[in-house]
Amino acid sequence: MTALFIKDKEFHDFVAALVGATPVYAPVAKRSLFAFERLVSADALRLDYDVTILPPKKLFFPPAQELLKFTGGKFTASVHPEEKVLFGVHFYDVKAIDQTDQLFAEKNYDVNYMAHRQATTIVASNIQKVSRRAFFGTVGQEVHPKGHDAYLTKIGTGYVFETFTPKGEALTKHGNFEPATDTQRAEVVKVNAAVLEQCPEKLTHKSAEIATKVRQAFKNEELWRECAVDCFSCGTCNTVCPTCYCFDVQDTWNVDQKSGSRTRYWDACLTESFATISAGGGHVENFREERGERFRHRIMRKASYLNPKLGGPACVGCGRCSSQCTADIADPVRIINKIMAL
Amino acid sequence: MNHQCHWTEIENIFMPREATIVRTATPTPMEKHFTLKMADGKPMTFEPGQIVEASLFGYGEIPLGFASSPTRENTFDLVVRTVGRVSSAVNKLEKGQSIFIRGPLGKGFDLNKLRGKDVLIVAGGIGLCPTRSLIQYIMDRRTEFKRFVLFYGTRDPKQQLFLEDLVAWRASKDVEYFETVDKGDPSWKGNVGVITTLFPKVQITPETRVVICGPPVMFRFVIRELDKLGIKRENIFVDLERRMKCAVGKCGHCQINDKYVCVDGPVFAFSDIQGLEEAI
Amino acid sequence: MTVNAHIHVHHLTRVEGHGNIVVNVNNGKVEKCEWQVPEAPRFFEAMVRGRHYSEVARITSRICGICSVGHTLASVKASETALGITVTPQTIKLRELLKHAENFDSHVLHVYMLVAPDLLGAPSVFPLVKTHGDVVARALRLKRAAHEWGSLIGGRTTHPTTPVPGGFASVPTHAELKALKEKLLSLAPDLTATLETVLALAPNIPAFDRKTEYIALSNDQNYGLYDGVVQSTLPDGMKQRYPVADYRKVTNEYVVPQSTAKYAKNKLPSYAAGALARFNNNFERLTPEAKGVAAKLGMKPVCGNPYLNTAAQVVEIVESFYDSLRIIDELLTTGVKHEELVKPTKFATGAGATEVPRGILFHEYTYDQDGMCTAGNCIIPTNQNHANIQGDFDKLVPELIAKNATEKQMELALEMLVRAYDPCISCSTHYLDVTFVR
Amino acid sequence: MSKPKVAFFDFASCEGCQIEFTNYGDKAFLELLNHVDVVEFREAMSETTTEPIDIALIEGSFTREADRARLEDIRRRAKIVIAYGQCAATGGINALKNHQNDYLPCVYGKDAGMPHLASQKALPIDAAIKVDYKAFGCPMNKYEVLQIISHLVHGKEPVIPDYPVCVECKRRETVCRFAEGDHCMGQVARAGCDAPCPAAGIPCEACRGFVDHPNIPALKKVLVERAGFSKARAESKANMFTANQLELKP
Ligand SMILES: Cc1cc2nc3c(=O)[nH]c(=O)nc-3n(C[C@H](O)[C@H](O)[C@H](O)COP(=O)(O)OP(=O)(O)OC[C@H]3O[C@@H](n4cnc5c(N)ncnc54)[C@H](O)[C@@H]3O)c2cc1C
Ligand code: SF4
Ligand code: SF4
Ligand code: SF4
Repeated sequence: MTALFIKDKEFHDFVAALVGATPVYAPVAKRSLFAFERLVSADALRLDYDVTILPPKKLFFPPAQELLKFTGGKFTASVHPEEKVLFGVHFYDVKAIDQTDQLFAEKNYDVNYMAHRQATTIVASNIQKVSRRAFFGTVGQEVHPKGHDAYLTKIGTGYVFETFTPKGEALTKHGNFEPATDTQRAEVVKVNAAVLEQCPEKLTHKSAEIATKVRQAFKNEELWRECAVDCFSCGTCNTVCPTCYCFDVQDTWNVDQKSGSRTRYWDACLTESFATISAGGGHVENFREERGERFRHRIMRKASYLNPKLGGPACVGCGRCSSQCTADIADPVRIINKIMAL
Repeated sequence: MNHQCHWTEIENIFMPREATIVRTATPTPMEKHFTLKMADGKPMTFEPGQIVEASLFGYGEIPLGFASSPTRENTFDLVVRTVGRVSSAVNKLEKGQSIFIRGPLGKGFDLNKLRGKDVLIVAGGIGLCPTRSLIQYIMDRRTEFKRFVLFYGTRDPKQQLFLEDLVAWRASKDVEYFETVDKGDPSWKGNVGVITTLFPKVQITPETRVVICGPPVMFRFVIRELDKLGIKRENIFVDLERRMKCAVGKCGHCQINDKYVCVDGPVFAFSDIQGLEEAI
Repeated sequence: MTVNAHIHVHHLTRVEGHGNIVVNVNNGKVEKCEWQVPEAPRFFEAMVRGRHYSEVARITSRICGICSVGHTLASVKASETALGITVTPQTIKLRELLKHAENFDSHVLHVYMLVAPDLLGAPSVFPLVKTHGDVVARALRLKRAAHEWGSLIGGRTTHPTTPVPGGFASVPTHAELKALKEKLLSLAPDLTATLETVLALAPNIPAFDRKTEYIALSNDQNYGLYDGVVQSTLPDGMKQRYPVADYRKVTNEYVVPQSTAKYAKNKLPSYAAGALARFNNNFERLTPEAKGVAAKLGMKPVCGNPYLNTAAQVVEIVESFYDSLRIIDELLTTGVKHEELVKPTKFATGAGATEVPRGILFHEYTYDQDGMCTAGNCIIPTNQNHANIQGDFDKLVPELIAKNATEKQMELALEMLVRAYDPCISCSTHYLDVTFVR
Repeated sequence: MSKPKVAFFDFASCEGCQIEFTNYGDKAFLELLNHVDVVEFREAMSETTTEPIDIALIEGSFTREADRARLEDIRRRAKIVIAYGQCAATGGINALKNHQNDYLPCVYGKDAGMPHLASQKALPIDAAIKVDYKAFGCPMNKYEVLQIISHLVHGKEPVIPDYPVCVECKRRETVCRFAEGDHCMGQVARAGCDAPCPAAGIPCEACRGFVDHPNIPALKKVLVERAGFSKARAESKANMFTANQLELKP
């Protein structure tokens, strides 16, 4: 592991060289918001972003991912990863990637995700601007990000670039770096600690307490029904979540009606028919028929169900669901604090 | 990243294998019984109660339970009820055609917990398919188990599956077989009534291991009977059904609270799920 | 002389919307000769009332799926006039580019899929797949390209999404425009081939001539598809211009007892709108390339053969192609950027006009202080053409009788005439529905 | 099904959905013709048929009692009837007039009393005949319809989404209209269109109609509280393409 420094002026050249050498995905402006997109020029990079619409999971687990192609009874896998750099990821998103890494790899190893993940070098960056619904400062503090190959921190007149893996180290050849001084390294620690205090929203309790008490609130039907009165079952809170990864699988034929593909699409447990089965004879059974039941499932999954496995909650405090739920009812902080206050 | 292996070294869990249909039967107008063999000639090694994802390209993939015992050589059985897109397409297939299979998947019956014990199987409707796997197993290795009682209930006589098996079981000394229908017809001479009406017909000891498989409503009533008999919850095994897309613990559809039916089940000890509000 | 002919074409095929042709000739005497429109009425002007100005164009776009770009633009322009909005130069350029895409798209459809079968003696384009596979493939290729071109600027070609009062909700990127230019350039061989096909079929276009008035938008800068004032050209070449706000004085809609549709007239008993009307009005401002094609086709203003509307469409296909390349180059030099929508400065009444493939189209709306629409009026080109079609029928049928045409020939001649106008009857804003008793 | 016979029919509509069929491009369209026989399509062909049809695609609303007989004839001849486009599926934009009682004088003025103008409510095709499948949208999504036809060619039930447009909006990473200070109805609109409207920067007007159980009270609340609509505008907003559906679901 090394810590290097690069001046503002040369940082631009570094990014430009990177873009010239390999596909780079990074935060860029999208109308009034931001998105991770293929960087076409260093000028488009917006490290001053607050949060992107979608988390970087889309690069490993795209909204529509082809699993296989078929022609008649012959079929081939569709795993074609692209070697790339994912640049400028905030630490909460790295924590989320750590989770999906674990969940896609455990038990049945999912090459469709892992191939894209392994082809990616992740450069994290410090948070220059905190989004208006973020609460990463108070959620899952016991879990630390670990999946990134390098970490970039903006300080004063330049950036400190810390590398953690050979993949991260390899990037330094594209820029005019110098070793970081002790003062600069101290500054990095200060900058990254300070941002945790700046979140506009805060959980009132520690993750472990939350996990227990939220789980106990399962049977509080009234609470969940009330929470979900205005819920559209639109699944936005799922689809924009960096730790959600449910999917649907559909087969389609090409126009030749012989060949086609099997594709998985992002699905959302908040949508109405997510847990519906056909029982034959036109009968169906929906195991989570009520809006409140579906709403509850998400909160349980974020705050409690996965904690033993992940060592902390399955929520990283990005605030995407809070800000993107049009009914503004999805905010985990409000719901959890409400339960904790019961 | 905290995982060592490279993706290229690992088998792609979404790639099916081809299986050839060697025999078909049509027990009811709604169901079709397939006997299959892997096209590469390799045997299918599985445990009773495990499942496969069966697919037809262009139509999709569905979870199905094994309907035969691994003790039967080289082939395995699936019984498919015509329900929707995939099942209707599968049920149009005939001998010689192929079904694409991923599996075996999931956790089946823990045979070690049944061996040397009295066993009661309660099967309702199509629930007989996955339990047939276990029934065949017990019949094939009869000496490994003690008393063996089987309850089978259907809506009406026409719904009965595996008619040849039923004839054999009725005659067999290896199994104490009881059957019932919710609604009889003129030809039906047997018991009429829901499956719980079979309990008074036979003495079940508290040490019996019980397997339940059938529609969700059946569970609740059967469990109530078992409670009365003093059977411990850890000795009751249930086979659950939920929506499934991947059957490898990723897609999220089959979740019951924090459990994934496809990898943690579909067979569960009742004691493991009785605390789960969404289970039964 | 044709003695007896009874023609009743019910729901004429290969036109958009529903129209009937009824002709009765007894003993050489024309007893009935009518162009009827039985399209189900749909009442758009009523439906826009109480709607916010941002919704109006999305509703009136649905008047016609074939000219929905034109309806959207006419509607947006009318709203902008009513709301006191002046759009930016970039918006105007992009709208012109979008208008060209629609014109190109619709004309390709009409020439290849609706008219060509007549000229090739086929009942439809489907049998042509076997006999003239390359022509059909070319048509579909051109159609698809026009669809992609229109979609890039308008979001979609059927009921476009991006053109809204005040500008564009989103604009294409520099790279997308560059790719569009490449795409268009790649069409050049198909365009040449189109011209060859049409030239080869030109002899099959019937000869007919009737002196009538031609009305189209016109301006001094370009061919006037997107914007201009209303201009009339008489058979002798006399021109007169009127402001768009005075559209009612030009269209003079009136109801005639023997017709289902409202008629329109200006100086003569009827007038024509459409490609031929634009050609006759704006020939001088065609690009050199389009003028060259007109020369090849032997077309000069003022051309009085309505069957040649199809030829004028071919001229316009070329016009839209080359003028678009010019616009794209301009946009590539100036650069395209996302612009905030221009906000309303007042709430009043305003009219807007644009040329759609079938001719001049007027929309007019009134808004209240909350920006809600209180009244609307839409006058579509096909409406304006009905009287003219009837006028052509009245002249053509006796000519055909004199030529001793058979009933079949007469029917085909009349069908081809109606199709040449490319009537878009589904734009049923003002139709009456009458059952005719024979 | 071996090369099914497909026929197209149109009623009160803008015919934009038909036009969409011409936009597949040469390769896809000609390939499609290898798998279906188009036997009737008034706008594009003069041929007609009285033979049985495998798949009838009907565009447009049922707005005049006089059209019933034609629809019944189509139903008799067709194995599968698909109402395609929103006019046919729910009545679509045409239904906007259903809740106005002065639309005739508004459009026809003094001629409004003429008897032949009588037009009943704009209704979906299934108000007259049984419809097997609906392809929603104004216009319909041509790729979705291609998939529906493809599924039917293979005897497979088409997959038609019941989740809202927001799902597709998110998959495309579109900036939400609400984030731009605008409004939207994507939360209650049935997906399947790939959410082109918010992607283009304008609100979804639910041109595909509602999902099976739309949360309309929540929609009105959000339109008022977040988009700053008046109560009246929030009411009328929810019934632009969905006037018929709203009547059913107050
Ligand atoms: C563990 C398990 C074992 C099963 N064993 C058998 C068996 O041995 N024989 C048998 O006939 N059926 C069995 N089923 C049920 C069978 O999977 C469904 O009937 C089948 O998925 C319906 O799919 P379809 O495409 O025909 O219907 P559609 O209604 O078109 O279903 C569409 C999709 O929804 C999902 N889905 C719908 N219903 C179910 C369901 N009941 N269970 C799971 N997913 C569903 C599937 O992904 C399916 O592809 C089992 C289900 C589970 C979960
Ligand atoms: S909580 Fe909000 S974002 Fe989630 S499904 Fe409900 S309305 Fe949509
Ligand atoms: S723009 Fe509309 S459809 Fe898209 S996420 Fe927002 S509310 Fe949903
Ligand atoms: S986004 Fe909404 S309005 Fe646009 S096509 Fe889809 S359903 Fe229709």
